[in-house]
Amino acid sequence: MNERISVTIVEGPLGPSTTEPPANAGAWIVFEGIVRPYEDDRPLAALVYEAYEPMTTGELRRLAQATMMTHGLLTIAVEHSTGRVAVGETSFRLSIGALHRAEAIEAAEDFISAMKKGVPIWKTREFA
Amino acid sequence: MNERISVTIVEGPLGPSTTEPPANAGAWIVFEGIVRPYEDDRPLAALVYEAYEPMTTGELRRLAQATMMTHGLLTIAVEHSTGRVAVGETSFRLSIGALHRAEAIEAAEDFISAMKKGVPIWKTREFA
Amino acid sequence: MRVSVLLFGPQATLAGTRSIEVDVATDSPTATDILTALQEAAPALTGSLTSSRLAINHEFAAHDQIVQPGDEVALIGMVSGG
Amino acid sequence: MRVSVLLFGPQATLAGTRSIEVDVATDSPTATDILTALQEAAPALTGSLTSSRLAINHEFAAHDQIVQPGDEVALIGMVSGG
Repeated sequence: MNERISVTIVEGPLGPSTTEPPANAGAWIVFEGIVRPYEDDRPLAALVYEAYEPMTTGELRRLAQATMMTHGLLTIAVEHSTGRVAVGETSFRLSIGALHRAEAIEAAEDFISAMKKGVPIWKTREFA
Repeated sequence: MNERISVTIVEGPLGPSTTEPPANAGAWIVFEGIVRPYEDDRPLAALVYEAYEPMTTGELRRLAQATMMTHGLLTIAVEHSTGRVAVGETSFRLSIGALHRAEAIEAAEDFISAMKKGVPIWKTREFA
Repeated sequence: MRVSVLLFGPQATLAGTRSIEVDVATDSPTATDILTALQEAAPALTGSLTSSRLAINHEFAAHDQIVQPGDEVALIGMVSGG
Repeated sequence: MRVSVLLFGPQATLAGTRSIEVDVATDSPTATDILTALQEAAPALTGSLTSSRLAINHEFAAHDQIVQPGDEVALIGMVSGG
């Protein structure tokens, strides 16, 4: 198991970030996805996320590993909710440590974009 | 004064982040620049930053405003150190709130890239 | 052979079920055979199948991968993480 | 006219001073006139001047902007924030 990669699936909303930048990092980026109060102009109450474990964790880890290799990252930590996450709460967090800014930011975009296309996680809207 | 934009110059290293995502945000990104232990393979003790106030704050604010307009951000907060920042400490933090991921990440890259080219801040290396 | 395919998210909603049985004319169906059979078994899924992949035992399957009896088969499509 | 130009960071190090006096042949020099005069006054800066801008009273100056007596003039180049 590679300690530089961590993947956590959490029931309900994510708590505050507890990850720390690694020793040699020059760049540290924390991206959070938050449930917005509106979708298509309709007021939302919550999003309900569904995972397919252990495949979801497996695919997130595989993607984290590929992203780390491609961009030469130092660390990558992924946290994602399952179940109900209310408006204003955090459902996703990606924390990346890298030597330089450029690769950290590109890696964040690449990871999230690939996750949204291919990782088995689904959401259902719960309107207010 | 626009409360959605904040610019702070801090003497010495930055403390922990205290900014919070705005009410409607779907994406929240916090980028931190940390002083690396090596530059060009030589062990570093610290970076010493120099600003030219009030121009530095003025240019950071102007850049924040332009970045917010270009990318349609909700909020943008910039924190930058002056003076000595030791290895492992944080010298720069950019916090962006946006409706969606794409504009938040692009805005972070654009802001930092432009800052490094044009904002009057200088650093001097203090080798170990 | 009869294969049970797990459905999730919007595809479960579209099909009105979280698990669908498909009949295939062979005893060693490939992932592609299952996807083709799904089109007939659940026409509501047709539009989303081209952007979906089959997982066999929690791993994405190659097109020509054979489904064995007892395998856990799932349709992975219309994902929306983040 | 004699104009004092503030230097910072690596350019202050290169020139060996944090403020340099330049003499210009006119009483209403432009920002470009000052940059040209800096090349002669501090040859060590030559390589970095093309990527530098002049600030007048804490605002970046246009090339043809006139420096008035009493203005605070600064050379902004080789910046390295972040």
